[in-house]
This record gives sequence, structure tokens and C-alpha cells, in this order.
Amino acid sequence: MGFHWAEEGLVRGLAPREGVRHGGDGQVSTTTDAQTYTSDEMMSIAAARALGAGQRCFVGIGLPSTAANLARRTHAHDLVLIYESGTLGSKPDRLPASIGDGILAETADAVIGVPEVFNYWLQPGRIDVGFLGAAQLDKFGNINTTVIGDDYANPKVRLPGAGGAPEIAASCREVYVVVRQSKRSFVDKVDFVTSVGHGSGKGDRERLGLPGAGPTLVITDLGIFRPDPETCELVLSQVHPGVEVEQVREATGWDLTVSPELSRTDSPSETELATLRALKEAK
Amino acid sequence: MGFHWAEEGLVRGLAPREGVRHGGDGQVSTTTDAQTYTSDEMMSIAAARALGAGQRCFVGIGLPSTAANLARRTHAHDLVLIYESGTLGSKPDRLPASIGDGILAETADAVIGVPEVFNYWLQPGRIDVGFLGAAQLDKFGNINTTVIGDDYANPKVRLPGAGGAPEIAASCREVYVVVRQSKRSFVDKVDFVTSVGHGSGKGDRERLGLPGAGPTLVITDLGIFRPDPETCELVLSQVHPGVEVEQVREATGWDLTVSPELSRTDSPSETELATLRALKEAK
Amino acid sequence: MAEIVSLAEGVGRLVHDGDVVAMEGFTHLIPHAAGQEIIRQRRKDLTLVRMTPDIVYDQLIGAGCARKLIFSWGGNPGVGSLHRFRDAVQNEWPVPLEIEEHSHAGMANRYVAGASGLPFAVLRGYSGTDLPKHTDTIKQITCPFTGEQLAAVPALNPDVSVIHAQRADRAGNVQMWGLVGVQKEAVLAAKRSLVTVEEVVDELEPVPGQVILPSWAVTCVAEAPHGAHPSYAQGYYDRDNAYYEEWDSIGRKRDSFEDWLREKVFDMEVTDK
Amino acid sequence: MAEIVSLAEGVGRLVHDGDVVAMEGFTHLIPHAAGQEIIRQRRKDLTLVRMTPDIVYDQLIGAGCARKLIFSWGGNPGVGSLHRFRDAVQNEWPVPLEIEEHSHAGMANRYVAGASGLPFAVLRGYSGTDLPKHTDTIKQITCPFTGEQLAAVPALNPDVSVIHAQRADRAGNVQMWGLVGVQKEAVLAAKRSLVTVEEVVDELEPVPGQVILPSWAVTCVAEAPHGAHPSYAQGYYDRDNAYYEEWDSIGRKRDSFEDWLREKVFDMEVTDK
Repeated sequence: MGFHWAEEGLVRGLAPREGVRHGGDGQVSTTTDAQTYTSDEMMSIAAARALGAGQRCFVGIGLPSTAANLARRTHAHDLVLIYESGTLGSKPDRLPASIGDGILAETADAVIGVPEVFNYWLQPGRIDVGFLGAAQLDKFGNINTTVIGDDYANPKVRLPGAGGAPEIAASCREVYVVVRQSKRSFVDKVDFVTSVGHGSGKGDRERLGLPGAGPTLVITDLGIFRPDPETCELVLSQVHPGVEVEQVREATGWDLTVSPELSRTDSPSETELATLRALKEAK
Repeated sequence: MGFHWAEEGLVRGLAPREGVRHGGDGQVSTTTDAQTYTSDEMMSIAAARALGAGQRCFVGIGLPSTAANLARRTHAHDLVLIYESGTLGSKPDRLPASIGDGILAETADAVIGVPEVFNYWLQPGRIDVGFLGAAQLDKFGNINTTVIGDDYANPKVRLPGAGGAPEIAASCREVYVVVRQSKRSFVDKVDFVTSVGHGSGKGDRERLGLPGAGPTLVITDLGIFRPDPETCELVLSQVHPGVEVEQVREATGWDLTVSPELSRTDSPSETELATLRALKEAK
Repeated sequence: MAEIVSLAEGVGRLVHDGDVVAMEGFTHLIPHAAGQEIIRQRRKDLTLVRMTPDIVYDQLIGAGCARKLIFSWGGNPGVGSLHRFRDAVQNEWPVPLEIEEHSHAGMANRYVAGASGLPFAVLRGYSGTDLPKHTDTIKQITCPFTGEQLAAVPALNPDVSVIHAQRADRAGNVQMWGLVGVQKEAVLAAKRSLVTVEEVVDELEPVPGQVILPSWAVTCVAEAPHGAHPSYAQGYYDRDNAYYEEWDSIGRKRDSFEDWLREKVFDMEVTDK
Repeated sequence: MAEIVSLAEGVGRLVHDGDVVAMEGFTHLIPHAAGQEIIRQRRKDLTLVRMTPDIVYDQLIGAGCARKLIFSWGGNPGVGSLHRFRDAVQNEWPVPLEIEEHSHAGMANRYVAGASGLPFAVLRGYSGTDLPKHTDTIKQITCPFTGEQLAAVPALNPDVSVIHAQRADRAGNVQMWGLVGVQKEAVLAAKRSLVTVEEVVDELEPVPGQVILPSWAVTCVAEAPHGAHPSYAQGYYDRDNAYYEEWDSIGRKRDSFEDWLREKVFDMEVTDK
């Protein structure tokens, strides 16, 4: 849990645009290559593509779990899924409904207690990728899942809290964040640092003694961000099909920098879409 | 392990006496009530009698294991045996040949890892009785199983070392020591404090932060010692059948104090002897 | 040795007003029946401890049993927010709720320290986050060998821990399997413990992945069939995902919650569940 | 992912002169075949780590492979002394042996810290004993919450850990059961690991009490049937108690030991075991 918040929505309003229409479920759909898919589907598929074969991935429920399971079914069959509920190497044949879904234990290589997950497997840096969601994310990739508002004691909105995220963000070799993008979720500075990204910029992680590289990739429903090698500020490096840079800028709460090598995400392949939908339907 | 040394002998020479003769195996035998038994058998039986029903007992191999298994077969059927190899509630039907004998795991209520034995079960004070052996024991019940001689770097005899004993002696609610008695094993001051008994006297355990009561009972092949409530010095409180106080004094390396309420151990019953021998034969 | 009692008797004897109460179960084996029995017996001023206060604590908090919550993630997993928890934090309804907030790693290690008889645990955690500013049970400690700075958290030693397991035998030995979370540590860390089980059986047949709590490490065992519902008990029943969805609307409003409380808790016979 | 290799290749690739080598197995599953292969490959200047250096390390020490021993109990369990160990400590034969001596609780926690990526572990231990006078890896630490003094020991992070297990599958996932000691921690604490197994199988059928080491947490797996002898492998063969007795006379004298070394180690083909 702890990265689960992202699922809850904070639903973004995007202006309809050419080739893009609102689906019946309020999500944005794109028509391309005779295929229609939603922006959420594009996000899941882009996130899945980021995972490499053989990687060990610490998976939060919701968007990260969908993406990781999709990757395992498409190009990364030997992806090792680790859930904080205590499963190493889960191989669910449907999307788990919660982080402690029985199917995760039943299909795991090993089931262990929760202290062991954190102490023996996460903390020593054995995990390649930590896959997190966020309620708020700032330009240095810091994550807030605790409170909205300035006053911790009297929050505007009380969020679920940290869960496993602070130590996942600290200890995994890299962190990928998957989040639906809007001015509310993509802010200049998070109200509360639940999990450290790049702190206030380059060198902060080293100063704080955080062993992993932090967020190296942020995947949204609009595009993909990477930290600038010099400043660690998140820079737009990729836009999804049908998305314009201006739209991304409007959905970003800081003065957006766009990479000079900006590229466009490949549209979902038929296999990717079919696999994702089959996964979602198998309940 | 760690209390296993006591098995190795340091064999005591006792002068033959009326009703007492040397058995073929070099041990001293006593004839009483139409029964012949060795001083080791008397020691094991006296040690077994000290264990109460329902107690949780942390058992070293050798003399302590023999006594604890005998107790479980005579008067203390629900004695809970805990071995540092990782078994809770072992119910072996023969004497285990080592502390990690397979029969201990096969008959246990639970098998756990070694770190858990020490951290979750011993350290918090869940064990009633720690049953230890000793190569050397001093008048305050301190135990040496490390080196004989003054120079740790160049010992006269290198003994096996601490094993689990220091923390067993620290954390069990009480400690019983079973040891064959001689001037070599029963010394004024141990050459090396491997496991703390009563330190240098009353109040030392509290000063050292040791939660358990320490050695409340020392059972030898000659008799039984208890710490004096005022000084914590071991005092002879009981002699086994056929043993004279003078003999005990000769086998004690300090100026022995005898309890004013000195009593005599009951001879082994037929049941006790038969059970002990059956246990030893079932290999 | 654990005593086998009824759920009502177990809660009555072991859970007192003002106690620090830990109820654990990580998605699996959540002791819901015991939670509702605590509400039914109208316990007050509890300090509730739980890594993932989900529906079980939303119910206790909404019913006014708690004065403080020690936790690391409070949500309705797969659904959204805990409305009773939010209402207590944001509006002090029905009573104010103090919070002490950690991460999962911190909470897990606090139980480990508690189970180990140590006053604190050490971890690599919290560094750079805003949690230490608001949680005074997070401190720094220096490695005496390397000089490194690490986080220290104090042991949790609840007055009573409550968990649910699949089975116990008649001697009170407890057996659970599947995701076993932090339940063993919670029981071993506590002064007293209550274990509800799906069934009491003659013999505990070994199961791969099992965790055994020996009878002498448990205070009371109570049979509570279906006692983890809407959570699940592997080998017995599945998670009731629809209930989690439904809870969102029950818990959202004070009056719908109070209706639920009256109908499903106070007006229910204990044996009806 | 673990690579499946021969025992000779595994030792050749993973164990180097001067390494810190941990070989674990608490009475059960002691990696004797691997120990003899290390002797056969004439490794030198090893720092050997083991809670209970019994026959397996008496052999390595007698063969002159070790310059240092980190341990908590060195004896021949159920029999008596380790004569090669004594000869090395008391007479520096065949080479001097430095020792670093702990208690079991200390050693177990040093492995736990190593497996956990922490620089040290905290325990209630050593207080009042003479061990801290001679072992500089025992220090005091103060609880930042209660002010209590406790013992601290540094993490063990061997260059290589070697263990024996019942089975592995062809992907290199390792399965062991019965008394599992501190083997998981030893492997997770080490930079590299070698697991010898009774057999490599297609599928690891679940066994109650099993511990699984995923393939990606292990460096190499080598099939070594009977590789724990004279120790035992639950489900495969029993402990050879007579061998432990016999070792007392083999190890007692330097020349009988050297005869053994020549006949049973150096003149043996690896595949003959």
C-alpha cells in the first residue's frame, strides 16, 4: 500500500482534441491505427515497457501492479514481482485486487513475513525497481501521500500515509512513478515529503544517505519525464500519441522544461492492448 | 552447544567407600535399596526432579538434555523443551545425539531459525529454566567454557567457547547448572567468565542489567548447591545417598559452606532408574 | 498455556478501557469479528496500533473506541479513503483522534523490537522525509563501528494484541499460513494476546508456509468462524471485495455508519456472525 | 539468477585466497563436501566464519587454509574437542590462527545485520562476561528512547557464504527444511554465495517448514549428493554419529590427520564423493 493513492483519481480534465475523445468512463480515449485506447491504458503500457527482463520489481497495487503484470505477460516474462505483503516472485494470472490478494501468495516462489520483506529484501538494495504511485509529485520527484495542505495537524485532506513508500523510494536501485497528471498532482513543491525523490536537487540523495538513484522515470497519462542529469528537475522527455506539449505544460504545476530530444511514445500495439484488457477482465 | 563441555569428563577420582564401588566404566556406583546406580545417574535424576510441570526449559545437549527428557517421561509430561538449534516443544522418544538431532525438529511444535530462537524466544525472558553445563564453575555460579589458564591468548586448554550460554544465563528466569564436581571444575574463581552466575556476589546481576535470577540450583554427582540468599555464594544444601560432606568439601575449590538445613537426596526410584536407562538405550 | 474461551469472554477479559491494542493481519486474516466485539463491549480510550488501519479500525474509530492511532497506512485498499478515520482526524468526530505516524518499515521493526525484548530497533528509514518533524518516536542513532547515522524507533509492546488465524488445536497451539504479515511479532510483543481462529481442531496438520504460535505464547484463543470477513482466510474463504466497495458508502456519512453500527454490531448476537 | 555449476567450478569461481568465507548449517546440512573441495583447491589465508566450527572447520584449519576464525562454539558435538583447532590456537600448527570470539546470540545477530544491510545489530548480551575484553567487535550502545545500555555487534558480510540444502530447481531456486539455522541470513549477508544441494529437480514441491532462497539471491548452485555427510540432510540421510567419534582419533594427531587429508581429500576425484 502507500502507493495506492494514485488509483483514487484526482481525475484530470483534458480538453477534447482531434483524434481524442472522452470515453464513457470519463477517461480520455485516443484513436490510432484503427485502435481506440484510453490515456490510462497508454500510461499502463508505457510503464510496462519501462520494465526490463529479469528485473526485480517492488510493486504497489493499482497502476504499478497493472503495469508490472502487463510487462510480465509481454516482453519481460522473468520479471520478479515483489509485494510488500510478503511475496517474492508472484505470478498472478489475473490482476490482484489488493496488495494482499491470496493469488499473490499462492503463486509466489516464497512467502515471507512483512518484517523480512523490508529488512532482508528491500533495505539491502536487492530490488532493481520500486514502482510507486503518488497523490502529489513535485518537480524533483518527491512524493506526498500523507496530507494535502500546509498544516499537518489540520490537513485539508488526510491521505493514507506512507506505507512502504519512503523506504522503497530510498532503497530500490531506481524508482519509477506512475501517476495521472494534473496541476493538482504535479506541483512545484509537495505539501509533505512522504518519500524522497531528488530532495531539493542534485546531491541531496547522497547527503541524505539514500542508496538508490531515486526516480529515474515518471510515467503519466500524458507522457514520460526524466530527471535532468545536472539539476535533477523532472523534464518532459516523451509525449504519448495525440498529446501536445502545451497540454502537458497546462497539467504541470511548475515551469515545465522540455527535453531537446523530446520524442513521441509508440502507440500501443495490438498485443499490448489485448493483453492489458485480458488482464483487467480476468477477475 | 556451549554447555556441552561438561560431558567431556574432567573425571573426578573418588575414594571407594562403603556401599560405593567403581563401575566398569570408571564411574562411581552406589548400591542402595537393592539397586545399583552410578553417580551420573543420581545426578541426572536429581536434575530431572528439579524441573516442574509446564515449565519452558532451554536445554543444552549432554547432561541437561538427559535430565530434561527424563523429567518429561516421569513427573513433568508437559515440560516444554527448547533447543537452540531452533526447536520449540521437542518431544523426542530417544535421547538426541546432538543438539541438532533430526528427531528434535521432527517432534517439535515449531521449528524456527537460530536468530529467532535467541531474539524472539530467549532474549525477552520467555524461558523459565536455562539448563547449562560447565567446564569450570566458581563459588558465585559463574561459568567458564572458554579457556583454562590465565592467558586467553595462550591458554593451557582451549575449550569450545560460549555458544548460547551467556545469553541463556542472562535471560532465563532461573538457571540450573549440571556439572560433575571436582576441585578442577569447582573453583574459587573461574579463569574466564563465559556466562555470568552471580558475578562477585549479591546485587551484581542487577548492576549488570541481567534480567533472570541466575543459577538458583547447581546439581552435581555429589549433591545440590543453592546460592545463599545474602551472599549468593553457592552453599551445599543436599548430599546424594552415600556421599559424605567431607567428600564434597574435598571436591570443592573454595572454603565450602554447608547449609544448616542440609538434607539428603532421595535415592532414585525404580521408575526413575528404569526410565533413564530406557532413554539412554533407545538410540 | 492459552485458554480457549468465547470471543466475548476473550475480549472482556483481555481488552480494557485505555489499553494499547494492536490488531494485525496484512490484508489477509484481519480480525474483524474481534474488532466488532470490542465495539459491542463499548471499549473507550484505546490506543489502536496497526500498520494498515483499514475497515477494521475505521469501524472502531467511528464507534468512538479510540483516542489515538499508531499506524503507517490508513486507507480502504483498492477503494479509497477511510471516511470515519478522516472525520476523526479532520473534525474530531465522534471524539478527537491523536495520530502517531510511521512507515511500514518502521512499524514492522517496532514490533520486531517488541517481540525481541529490546527497547528499540534500527533501520535505514525516514531520511529526508517530513515524518520525523511530526512523529517524536523517530530518532537518529550512530553506528558505534562505522559512525553511520541510522533511524531508531522504539519497541511496540501493546497491552494486548489481537490476531485471527486459521486454526488452533485444543491445547491452544495456533497455526496460520498464507500471508502472515506481522502477526507473530505483534503477539510476541504484547503483554496479553487474543487469537481468534476459524476452527479449533484435534490435530494441527502441517501446512507449507505455516507459522505456529505455541500455546504458551498466547493468552486466549476464541473460535470465530468467518472472523476475518470481509478480509479472507486462505484455505477457508476469499476476500469479499464487494464489501470493501460497499464500506465506502456505509462509512462515508455519519448516519449511514451509525445505522450500520446499530444493525450490524449492537443488535447482533455474538453467536450470529 | 543462480548458475548451476559443478562443485569444483563453484569453489574455483567463488572462493578466493584471503576471502572471508562463512559456511553455515547448524548441526544439520553442514556443507562438508564444499569444505573438502576448498581444501582440495588449496585455498589460503581465509577468514573462516561459522557459529559452530565443528569437523568441517577442523579439517580446513588443519589443512592450513585459514588465518582467522570468527565463531561462537568450537567443538566436536557429542564427542569433545576439535584437535586441529586446538593445535592451531595453542601451537600455531600448521599456521597461526587468529580468533574472534562471540556468543551464538551475537553471531546470529551479526548475520541478521549483514542480511539486512545494516552496519550493526543490537542485543542484550555479553554483559558481565569476559568476552568484550578480548573481542573488539563487541561494543555498547545506548537506547535513544530509554537510555538503557545494550550490546552492539558489527554486521557480518562475508565475501562468500557456502551452505548445503536439500534441493534446487533448474532455475536455481533453493529449498531447504528441517533445522534451517542461520543459513538464509548467511547467504543474504554475503557478497557471493554457493549452495550445494542433494539434488537438482524439475519442480520444488512445497514442504512444511521450508525455506526458499530465490535463484536471484544466490550466485551458484552445485549438486553434491551426500554433501552434508557426516552431518545429515533431513529427508535424505541421517547423521553419521560414528564418523563424529572417529574424527576424534583422526584429528587428534597431526600424522593421522595428514594421512586422512591425503587419502580422503587430495587423492579423491571430485566426482567420487
